[in-house]
Amino acid sequence: MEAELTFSREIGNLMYASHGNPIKDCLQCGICSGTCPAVEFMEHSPRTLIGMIGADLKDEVLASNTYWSCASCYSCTVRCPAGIDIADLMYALKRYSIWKGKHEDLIGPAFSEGFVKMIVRTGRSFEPILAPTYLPRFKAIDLFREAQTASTLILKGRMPLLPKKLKGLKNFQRMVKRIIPIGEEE
Amino acid sequence: MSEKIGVYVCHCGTNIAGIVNVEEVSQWAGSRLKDRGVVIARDYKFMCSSLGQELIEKDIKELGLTRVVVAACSPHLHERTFRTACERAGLNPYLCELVSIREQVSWVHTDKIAATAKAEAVLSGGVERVIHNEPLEPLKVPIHPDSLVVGGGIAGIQAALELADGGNHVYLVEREPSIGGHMAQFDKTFPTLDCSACILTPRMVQVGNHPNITLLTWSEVTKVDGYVGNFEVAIKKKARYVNTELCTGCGICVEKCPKKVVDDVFEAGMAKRKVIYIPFPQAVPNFPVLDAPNCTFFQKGTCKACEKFCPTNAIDFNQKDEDITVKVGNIVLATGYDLFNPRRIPQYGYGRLENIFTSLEFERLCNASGPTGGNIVLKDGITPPKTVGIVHCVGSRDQNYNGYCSAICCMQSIKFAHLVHERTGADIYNFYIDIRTPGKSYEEFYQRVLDEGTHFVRGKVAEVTEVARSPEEEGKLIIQVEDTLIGKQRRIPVDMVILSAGLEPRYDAKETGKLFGIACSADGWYIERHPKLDPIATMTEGVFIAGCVQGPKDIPATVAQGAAAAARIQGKIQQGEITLEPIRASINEDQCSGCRICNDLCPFSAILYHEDRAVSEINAALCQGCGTCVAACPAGAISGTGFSNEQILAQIEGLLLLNIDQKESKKVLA
Amino acid sequence: MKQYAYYPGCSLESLAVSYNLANIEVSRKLGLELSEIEDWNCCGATAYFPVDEFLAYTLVARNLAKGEKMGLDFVTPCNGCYKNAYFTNAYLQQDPDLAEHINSALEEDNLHIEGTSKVKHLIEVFVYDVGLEEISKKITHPLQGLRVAPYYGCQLVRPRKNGEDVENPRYFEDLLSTIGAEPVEYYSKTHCCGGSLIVTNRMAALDMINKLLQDAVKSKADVIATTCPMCNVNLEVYQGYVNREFGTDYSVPVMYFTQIMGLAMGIKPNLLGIGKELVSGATMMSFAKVKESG
Amino acid sequence: MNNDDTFEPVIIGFTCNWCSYRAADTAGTARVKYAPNIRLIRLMCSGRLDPTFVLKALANGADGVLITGCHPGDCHYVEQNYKALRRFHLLKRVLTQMGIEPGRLKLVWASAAEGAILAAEFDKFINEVRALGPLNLPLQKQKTFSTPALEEVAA
Repeated sequence: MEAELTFSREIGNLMYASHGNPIKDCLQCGICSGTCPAVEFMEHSPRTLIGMIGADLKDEVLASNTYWSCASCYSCTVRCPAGIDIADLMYALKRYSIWKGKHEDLIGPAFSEGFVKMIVRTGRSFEPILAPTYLPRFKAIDLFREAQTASTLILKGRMPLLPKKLKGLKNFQRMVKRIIPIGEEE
Repeated sequence: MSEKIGVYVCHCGTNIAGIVNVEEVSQWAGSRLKDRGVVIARDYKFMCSSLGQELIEKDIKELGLTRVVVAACSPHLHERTFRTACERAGLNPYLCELVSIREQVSWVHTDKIAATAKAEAVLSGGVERVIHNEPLEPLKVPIHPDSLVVGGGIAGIQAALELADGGNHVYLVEREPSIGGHMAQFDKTFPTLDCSACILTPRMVQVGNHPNITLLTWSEVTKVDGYVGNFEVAIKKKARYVNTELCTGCGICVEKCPKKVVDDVFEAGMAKRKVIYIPFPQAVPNFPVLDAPNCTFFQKGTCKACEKFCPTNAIDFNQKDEDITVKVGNIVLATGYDLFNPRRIPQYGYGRLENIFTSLEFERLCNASGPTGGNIVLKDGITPPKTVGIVHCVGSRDQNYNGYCSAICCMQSIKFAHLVHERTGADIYNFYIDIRTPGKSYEEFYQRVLDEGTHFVRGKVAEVTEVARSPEEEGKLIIQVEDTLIGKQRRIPVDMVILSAGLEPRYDAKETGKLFGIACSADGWYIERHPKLDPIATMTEGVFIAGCVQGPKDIPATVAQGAAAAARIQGKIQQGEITLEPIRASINEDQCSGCRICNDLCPFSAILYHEDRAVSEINAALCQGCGTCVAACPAGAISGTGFSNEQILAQIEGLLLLNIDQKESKKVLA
Repeated sequence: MKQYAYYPGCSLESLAVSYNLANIEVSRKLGLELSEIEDWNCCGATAYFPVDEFLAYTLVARNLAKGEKMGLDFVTPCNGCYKNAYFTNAYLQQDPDLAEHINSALEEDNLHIEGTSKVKHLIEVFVYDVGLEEISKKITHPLQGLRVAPYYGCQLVRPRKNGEDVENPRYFEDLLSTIGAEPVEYYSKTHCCGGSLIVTNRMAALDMINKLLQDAVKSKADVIATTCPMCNVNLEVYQGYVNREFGTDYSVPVMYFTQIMGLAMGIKPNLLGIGKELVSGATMMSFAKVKESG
Repeated sequence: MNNDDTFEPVIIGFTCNWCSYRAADTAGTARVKYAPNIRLIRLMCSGRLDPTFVLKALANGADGVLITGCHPGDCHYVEQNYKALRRFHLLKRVLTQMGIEPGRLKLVWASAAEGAILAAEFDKFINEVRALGPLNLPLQKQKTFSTPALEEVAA
């Protein structure tokens, strides 16, 4: 007897290390929200979001900015009385939303994708390459400040102008492709 | 000579007959198992009915059956019924086997053919097994009329009084200097709010004066030998350094003692006591005890103030611990609980920030006989709080600490809210996950406190901090929490925080359990014989548990268990002797090689080793019949009555239908 | 000379070059050799998991595998890298299926991982492997009177590894007292600095930084000591942003714990990369100087 | 993956009188259904399990043996189920040496309350053994009527 695929199951399947996370054990006690340093910037508190997942409100959950506002500081995870790794849950939701292409509006997804693409290209992270993935979404004034900061950092010798590449880059990229088919544009 | 076996297959109305073709089964047994000794096989609507039982009795008398197998429900239900029936007909009850074709066949299977086949196999297993059954006599052991109660809290007090009033002698052992337990520390009791001490102390005094009670305070059980009806218990009476024969309890020694130390037992660390002290005014017995490790005389060899001023020369610095042994028939374990230590939750600030109290500390704080004379004030000793936060579920319902619910914290916290309201008129916030008030007039009490205007905020407190983020938070304790009912993050500044810490098994519960041969659950509470039908007995005959040792519970439930345990023991004492199921292991000395492998295997130390003859022997009354030693004995010298190798091996053959023609068995197996 | 497989992480080649210098200098003084893993790759920080869980493990595993090959404990000075490495290593150890899956990818790079090597943060190496005892012997210029706010950050202490105190750890304080400095008690020492949000949710991040600086200042700290390049950059580079945003006037120097240790060991500031910061460390350097002249 | 579809394994289950046997009862009372391939033997405790019982069962035609007992820490005889655990691991090795798939032996903890769980474990194990196919031991070929049990009665 195959139970139908609820949203919480879908998400559960996206959490390998935390064995699907015991989301259903949530007591709705709210210690996660009370602990969260970013909660004021979330449309729904972590507790509410877990409740919504349980209620199978898939679209509302995915539309929420909550999981993209998670700083993955794991404060909630260590305090959850039900042993739910909430930070990991937020990661799972991020994955899900990237796959479903939700949230063109936010910087988060673009940043993550850009980041990974960069890694696949060079094997190292390197701000100057990374910047274009998110800067376009900045307001003009912010852009200006970014540039300012960058130049001072360069002067301080804290921002090299050339990216480092891996020596074994080819192997590295083949390795990555074994896991996911991104970085084909190489 | 071969056995004459009677087989009886029960329809249990349609419960069995609905799925299993009972007629076929009985016919099959009659024909296929004939050469295994089955002389008669019947099926009947209700074997357990008096008519059904008479059927068996008649056959035993007329056909001279030597063995009986009944295929019906679970042996846990009717084994005794049919065994008594056999007994009435003059057949040793242990020559009757009951095999379950209801719980384990008709109720769990749907395919009639397969179910019938399995029923036949199960029956054949029973037949093979019963052939090897031996006539057994139930063991009878005399019951010593005296009893031991361990723990002088309200559970132990209740048990002791019930037994003593019943005219039996009781030894009540308490490791603290006075009886009374946690209840003596409380101020009011929920939901009736009667003063804890006022209802407890009369009982304590009764215990003190009762002719049938030997009160052994400042004492601990060190060794338990023997078995139900005949325990031999070694008790260490710790040196009091006060000769209780001479002491009048006048208290001058306490007065004169120049040294004070923090009292972290009775006053929960909220006040100091002298080094020679009487734990609290109403203590029973009312003799002081000298705390040697802290005593100046024991440290420096001078002082002796207490001795100098004692009018009756009762102080005795040379007193030594004394070991005594008592014989008892039954034991009640009522050793209570420990309070969860909130230091384990650093984010709640306990021990780091001022004015954060545990539930027990608060009980002392608002207790008229407590450090502040019952004034609810901040640590400075004068200022009453304007706002108080009460945090529920501290250390309970939390996988990081204790997963279980401590049962009493909700009511306790609501009680605190009322007391604070009554005495200070402060603003009160209760922070809860769920409110649990399952008791007589508990919910009404909750309503009353709601009515008093206490705020109930649904949310598990994230942290308690002194770091202000706004002017109105300055100098306060800030409780950070999500108000889950309105979905808002709140920072609530308060003057005082009370942490309703959960209940935990005693730190040494495991060792104590070992001492008495009883086991702890994963949570650490003692395991009862049956969670619903026998919550006060344990798997060790003659050892009972009462109160919080069995799990968190409130005072009424605790008292009820104390009384229940006493009643159970009373009954046993009345019988004078008790009969034990003769399922026991025994060692054939000729086969025993004296390897002693079995010795350490036995959790009830029922196996003793005779150095002289280099053989081991099993004490039938101590043995609980688990059979581990039987399975382990390399020489096969140990046999278990009721579960012998022969019986089990034969049953295996029966179940696999080795006992009948192969072609046939194939058909049945398929 | 005890050896470690050293994984600096990307930032130590750019934003946190000084951290790298300090780490190597101080380790040498303590008789440790940090032999850098050759041709390591980025561990993905917090940006891989949102894309693919297994990819994240694989990229971390590549570095771990190289470390395993060297037969040395894996040590990193970055909280993010540390958390990724520690748990990936643990998962691979516990879960043969995962290990198999990951190894099938590692084959492409002729690597294989068992998950057998130990993963440590540099500060743990100092406090537990070397020991405060040993460190104190190397202190030539104790930083008397220097009030340091130890900042653990998130991923150094969380998630919980094995029952350690994640709410109120003490070892950083102990280390600071050992080098003669004065660790200050302040509320937010393990609170999040919002590092992973600074790009994606700037306001949230700045708010967290603000709270943190607020507490540090309130506790009269001369300097904040960090154990992570991300935290450091966040607290230092973005201090100006916070001031602009909240009208505050913070100018708290933020230093790497190894830089501060280095000063106490009498290592020349420039060797420790001091001088590259945007918020001048002058106030705290005064303490170090006093010592050097006296 | 079962090569012979008509094959129905026969499984002997050893149960503890205090937990798993009662769990089986619970399953009955709750009318939880499971395959009829398993036949239970009641012991007082999983600690009573003599390794020869398992070997005997397999030698006499059982295709699999299930050992059940109280959860660790819950043993009604304090700690005897740990001994069962030890013997289980030992038996696994013995079976492997004898060339019998160790998968034919399984250990399951079940408290008296876990009827449904135990039933599910029954089905799971039955399917596992079904997948392994019939156990054909040389000893099994010459099954005879004369077992110790018989001789005694004859005598």
